[in-house]
Amino acid sequence: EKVVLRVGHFSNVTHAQGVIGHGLSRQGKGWFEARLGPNVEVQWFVYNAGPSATEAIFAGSLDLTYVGPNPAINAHLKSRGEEIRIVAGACSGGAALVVPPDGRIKTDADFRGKKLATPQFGNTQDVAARAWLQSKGFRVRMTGGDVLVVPTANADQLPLFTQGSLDAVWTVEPWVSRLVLEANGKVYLEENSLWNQTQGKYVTTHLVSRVRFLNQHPELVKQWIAAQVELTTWIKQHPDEAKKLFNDEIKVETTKALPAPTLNRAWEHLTLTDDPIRASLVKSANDAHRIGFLKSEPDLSKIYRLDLLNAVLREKGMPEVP
Amino acid sequence: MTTLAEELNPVSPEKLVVDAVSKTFRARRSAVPALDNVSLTVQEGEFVCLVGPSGCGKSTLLNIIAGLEKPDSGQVLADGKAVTNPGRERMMMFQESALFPWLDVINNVMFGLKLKPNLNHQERREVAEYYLHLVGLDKFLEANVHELSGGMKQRVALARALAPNPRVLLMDEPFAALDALTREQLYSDIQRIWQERRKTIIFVTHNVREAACLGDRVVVFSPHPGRIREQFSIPLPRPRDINSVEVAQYSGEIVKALKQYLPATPETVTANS
Amino acid sequence: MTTLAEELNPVSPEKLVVDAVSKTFRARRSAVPALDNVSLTVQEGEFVCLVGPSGCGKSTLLNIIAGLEKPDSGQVLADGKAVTNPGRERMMMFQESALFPWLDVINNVMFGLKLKPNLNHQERREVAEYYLHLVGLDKFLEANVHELSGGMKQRVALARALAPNPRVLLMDEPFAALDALTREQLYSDIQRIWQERRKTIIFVTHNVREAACLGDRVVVFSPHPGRIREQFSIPLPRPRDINSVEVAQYSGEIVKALKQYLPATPETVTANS
Amino acid sequence: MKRRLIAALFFLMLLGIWELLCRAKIWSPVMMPEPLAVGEYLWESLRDGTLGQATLVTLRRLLIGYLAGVAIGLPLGLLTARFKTVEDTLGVIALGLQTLPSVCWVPLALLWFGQTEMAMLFVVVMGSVWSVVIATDNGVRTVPPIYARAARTMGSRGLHTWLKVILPAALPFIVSGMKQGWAFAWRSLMAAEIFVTILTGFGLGHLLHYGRELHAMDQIIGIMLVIIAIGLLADKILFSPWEKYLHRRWGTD
Amino acid sequence: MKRRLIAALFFLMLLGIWELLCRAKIWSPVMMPEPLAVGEYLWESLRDGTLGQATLVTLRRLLIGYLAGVAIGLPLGLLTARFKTVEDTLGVIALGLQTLPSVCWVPLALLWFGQTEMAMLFVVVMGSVWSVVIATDNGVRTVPPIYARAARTMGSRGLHTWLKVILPAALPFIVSGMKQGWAFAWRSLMAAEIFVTILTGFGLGHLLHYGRELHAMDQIIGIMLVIIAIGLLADKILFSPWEKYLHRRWGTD
Ligand SMILES: Nc1ncnc2c1ncn2[C@@H]1O[C@H](COP(=O)(O)OP(=O)(O)OP(=O)(O)O)[C@@H](O)[C@H]1O
Ligand SMILES: Nc1ncnc2c1ncn2[C@@H]1O[C@H](COP(=O)(O)OP(=O)(O)OP(=O)(O)O)[C@@H](O)[C@H]1O
Ligand SMILES: [Mg+2]
Ligand SMILES: [Mg+2]
Repeated sequence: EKVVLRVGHFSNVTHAQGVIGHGLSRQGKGWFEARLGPNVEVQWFVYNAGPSATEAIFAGSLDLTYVGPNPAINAHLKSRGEEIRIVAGACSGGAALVVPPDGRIKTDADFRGKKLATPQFGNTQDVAARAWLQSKGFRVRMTGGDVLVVPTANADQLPLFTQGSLDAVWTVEPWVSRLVLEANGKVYLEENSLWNQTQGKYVTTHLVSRVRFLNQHPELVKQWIAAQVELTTWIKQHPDEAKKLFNDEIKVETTKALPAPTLNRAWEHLTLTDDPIRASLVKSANDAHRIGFLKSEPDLSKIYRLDLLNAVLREKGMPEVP
Repeated sequence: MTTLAEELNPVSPEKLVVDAVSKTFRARRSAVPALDNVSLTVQEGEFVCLVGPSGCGKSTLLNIIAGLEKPDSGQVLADGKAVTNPGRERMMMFQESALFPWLDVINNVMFGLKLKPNLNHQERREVAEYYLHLVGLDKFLEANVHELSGGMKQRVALARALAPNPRVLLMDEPFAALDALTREQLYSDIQRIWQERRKTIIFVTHNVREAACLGDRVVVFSPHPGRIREQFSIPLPRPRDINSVEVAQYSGEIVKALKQYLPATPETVTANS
Repeated sequence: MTTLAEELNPVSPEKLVVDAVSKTFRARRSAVPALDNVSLTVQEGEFVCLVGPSGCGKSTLLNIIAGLEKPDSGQVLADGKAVTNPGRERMMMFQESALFPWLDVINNVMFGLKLKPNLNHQERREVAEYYLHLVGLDKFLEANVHELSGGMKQRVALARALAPNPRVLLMDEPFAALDALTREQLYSDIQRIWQERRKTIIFVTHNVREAACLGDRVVVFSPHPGRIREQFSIPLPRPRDINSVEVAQYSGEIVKALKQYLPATPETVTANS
Repeated sequence: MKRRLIAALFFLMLLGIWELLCRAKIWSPVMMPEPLAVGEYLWESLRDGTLGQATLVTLRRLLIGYLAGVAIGLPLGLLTARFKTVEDTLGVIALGLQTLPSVCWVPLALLWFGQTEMAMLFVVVMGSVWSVVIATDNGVRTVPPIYARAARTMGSRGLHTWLKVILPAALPFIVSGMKQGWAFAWRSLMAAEIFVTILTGFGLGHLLHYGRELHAMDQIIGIMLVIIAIGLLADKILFSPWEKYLHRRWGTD
Repeated sequence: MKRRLIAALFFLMLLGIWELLCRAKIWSPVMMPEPLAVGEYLWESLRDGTLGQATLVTLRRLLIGYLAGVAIGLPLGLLTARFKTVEDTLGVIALGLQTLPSVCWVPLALLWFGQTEMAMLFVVVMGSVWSVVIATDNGVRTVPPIYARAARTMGSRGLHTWLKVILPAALPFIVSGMKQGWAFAWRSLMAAEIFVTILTGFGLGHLLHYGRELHAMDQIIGIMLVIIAIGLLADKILFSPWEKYLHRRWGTD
């Protein structure tokens, strides 16, 4: 009997493994399918935001998904640790704070009274932006404060930024590249400069699994992780082929491919990695708590289940993750 | 199975007995004594009119006879059996026509027939057509209720009440809302139909002249609480004309009797309105 | 400035002349000749009744006199001046009361007064109260329209028509929708008010007995097209009782005349409904 | 005839001015498409099937959800009218939820059902059901009691009275409640479709949304025209016949 | 008294069962919050001002947009009722746009006005104006002509007749149209707020949306309760007095 494996991802460079995997399935050359065997049917679903994906996990209509750290934390804590587990990393880096070229923001102090856009309320960049603003001495509330943080969908950010309605945008690739290349934005701050304790690395995308599915099919999840590790390696070795595969699939999913310069710049600012970079997640969670997104001290003791990943890495002779 | 012929035929003798019926309406604070120890016997085929001022319990008594309400004490016997529920043997007609606006004329008349077993659709329709012919509305079988005049509506209501062939017809001021001319036509219609179909009729009215014109017997009520005070026999030949001198004489007598019992509110009952 | 005293006083003599008025209603396909060469002279203070079957153009003539409609040919003179527009000197009363449901009784009566210059609010209110007293409704100044009975509504409408002190009152079957009892009270009211306030009244009705009871003169119309056929003088003393033998005699005469002109449809005009 | 002509002329002139303003670049194409572009878009998307399929998806959601809403709302309304206890409990809830824009259920529906068809149906049901409940309740309460009494004397009892007397007598109210429910359901479905991706099918709302994302003004205006057309047709097909029937029977209007 | 008691008991029981189901983990906290958590959320957000401010933002948008809608709709409705040419042109447009869910204007509004207050106002105006136009038109047409004739014989002319006779006579229709316009405006504003970030202020819809983003069920349910309360209050404050006045005057109901 066939097992159906339902997998989610976004149409986004930070989800490159998912996008490329989906594209290969679509072309009938399934990377994952080949490694999971004939008894597994992979169904791909495309989401445009973390909460929708975690909702689908809650509703039991999704088994594995690529998702950013804060939606994962949120979902884990709101379900009291009972619904999801992080089983692997996928991507690191790529976030930056971009300001308009007109010089309205030169120093940190210039942010007072300005509008800073983030992609989504409570998502990774939103938390990072608020935490950074607080560290600079600004008072930031959920819906107000010294700097107005306005969660704005990525697609809206670009025109608003171009019109000058936004004074700064904290977002992630490929949008950083688009802001820089299409709207002459200036990178005010690369987020990796804030991550000294992890050598500039911080998690952008995870692979997350539904707990019940994980308990029923641990072997299947392990096979998926193994396939992903191989895919990550392949992508790193064949960047040009990977970019083409990626862009073809993006065109199918969104009707528009990314312009080559944007894709190239974005690709450079990201690191695909299977390491979930645990230390950075803990800090993100603590930031979220400090800002007020999480009411209680986050308890992440159960969020990881990395034994499968480490087993895969061991088998392949690669270094295990903490 | 009843045949169509039987259905349209006169029925076996029968009578109504109202036996020491009392009824008080209790609201949160107040109690209105509507009927106090009312007894009345109606012969098979008799036409009895109840007159009395507003609020003397005429409608209440009619509802109790119909089985729509229960008396506090006493009982109503129809054919010797106690009345506890409404039934097809005793049909009621109301002041407003109570026709169903979502049905056309013929379906209104057929409503009660459809609840009668042992008749097929064709027979029901024939019965309905017969009664609509009886009230002179052959041409309006498919008309909508709102297209009828007030008098035509009450004619349809009469046909609807007659159609299930009840033994008793209870009529609660059926002509009160009509104009004088229409009313006069209906007086002769109802007399004709009563003679043709031999129904027992209890007819409630405010209008003493109407009562004298229609009834074999006129029963006079007084209010607070509702009591029967006097009864008049009207031995005039039929059909009677409401404008005739004899009817006027009887009605004069009845008005005189009525006025005895209600010195304070003479305008509630008029000899001729 | 008019003073309150002047406002309530009788006015100078005046008369109405309808001079060879014709009117045809043209629809897309058809043309209905409503009035054909109608001439009529009304003296100051006269009470003229127009009777005739439905559709003979009575309402049309009244509307033309009021200035609400224009004749095709001919003209109407009021005080020798041609009538082209409605005006306060000629008030109209309709079969339905046409009272404004969004205003209470006194404000309905004050509606026309508010359009009269030279009166302050206090004076307007006094005038309105005076006329509401005249029609016997002192107690209902603040009542809503829907709380009134049909007869009370027409009384308010009468007060509203009288309040701006018009010289001519045009009444289009004002009592047709009322019951007989209420109507009889209004007959005596209107006669009393007519005598007190000396208006010129043109009164349209179906009811010949009503016309004979109220009018100094009764004008008989025939339809298709509307024409004046005969005129009757009613020289009876006032107040007249509609049930009196004299009125009945005159009305009998008029009905006879009417029947001449409409052999086909006798039911449209009744001597006493 | 003459009136029609004037109206037709007016609309033609409107189109002309619009086209002119676009041609003269007074209206930028990102703010307003040319009328011809709208026509072209509609034609294209009709031909390649996008439009037809999206319309089908949307209408299926709407119809199923709406019928479910009516099927649930009618008996509930009868219950609230019949039993005081139901009136005091369910009736109160219905009154409250009736004022809640049903689009507010979207976040909950997504959490409960995920981005599935069920979520959409739930929102549509929530949009229609309360209007139907309240209208039915209201309609039944306004039925003159004399109808039921007349029916009782003719031998009608219990369920027969409800089905053959109370329900038809309340019909004018029920139909107008159903119409309101339809309007609310249609509005909330559009809202949900415009803003939420449903994995099981793209409806008209999604096309509208993508029109915005792509700054394709021709698509936005084109889809809005389609939505208007559907609204007008729904009225003509679903409610006009009922209303005409009721008007004729009851003699209202 | 007894009825109230039963109803109160029912609602308490409902809360009790809800709490129990949550405690017993039969309902997962990501699907349904505990009732106490909802209370806590409401209390907290009241205290820190989030709730108050969001309510103010939403209500300001709604009121300004709605009043503008009525102010535009009323005269337009009078015009369509008065002039055949306006009826054949503007009237037709109004009928079409009335069936268009006003949330469909959101994409256009965002493109035209950006994510600003104006976009929200535009959507709210579009939600309310057509209902008012159509109800006014309809109301004016149903005014019995005898009112205007009676007024004319009393010396009323032109504008005076319109203001003092036609308008008040049409009031029952206009008020019910205004009520419908309010319902549509309220619904479309909520839809727009839930799904679109407006740079100039966070409304209740945004809080609802963020509740979903954070999987904060307590916030979702809490805000829904607030929205219901506002809906009920608006009805009580804005429309009930009018309707009562009309019923008393006209003697309807
Ligand atoms: N359902 C009721 N609840 C309370 N009181 C009632 C009810 N029905 C009737 N009454 C009261 O009982 C008394 C008798 O009422 P009933 O309707 O029988 O009088 P009626 O003689 O028919 O009067 P009318 O001639 O006005 O119809 C009245 O005082 C009335 O107020
Ligand atoms: N506005 C109109 N358009 C077309 N025809 C009209 C109009 N008003 C009246 N008519 C026609 O003109 C004729 C006279 O109408 P009018 O209302 O004056 O009669 P009437 O004597 O007042 O009748 P009734 O006693 O029924 O009120 C009728 O045939 C009527 O159909
Ligand atoms: Mg009675
Ligand atoms: Mg007339």
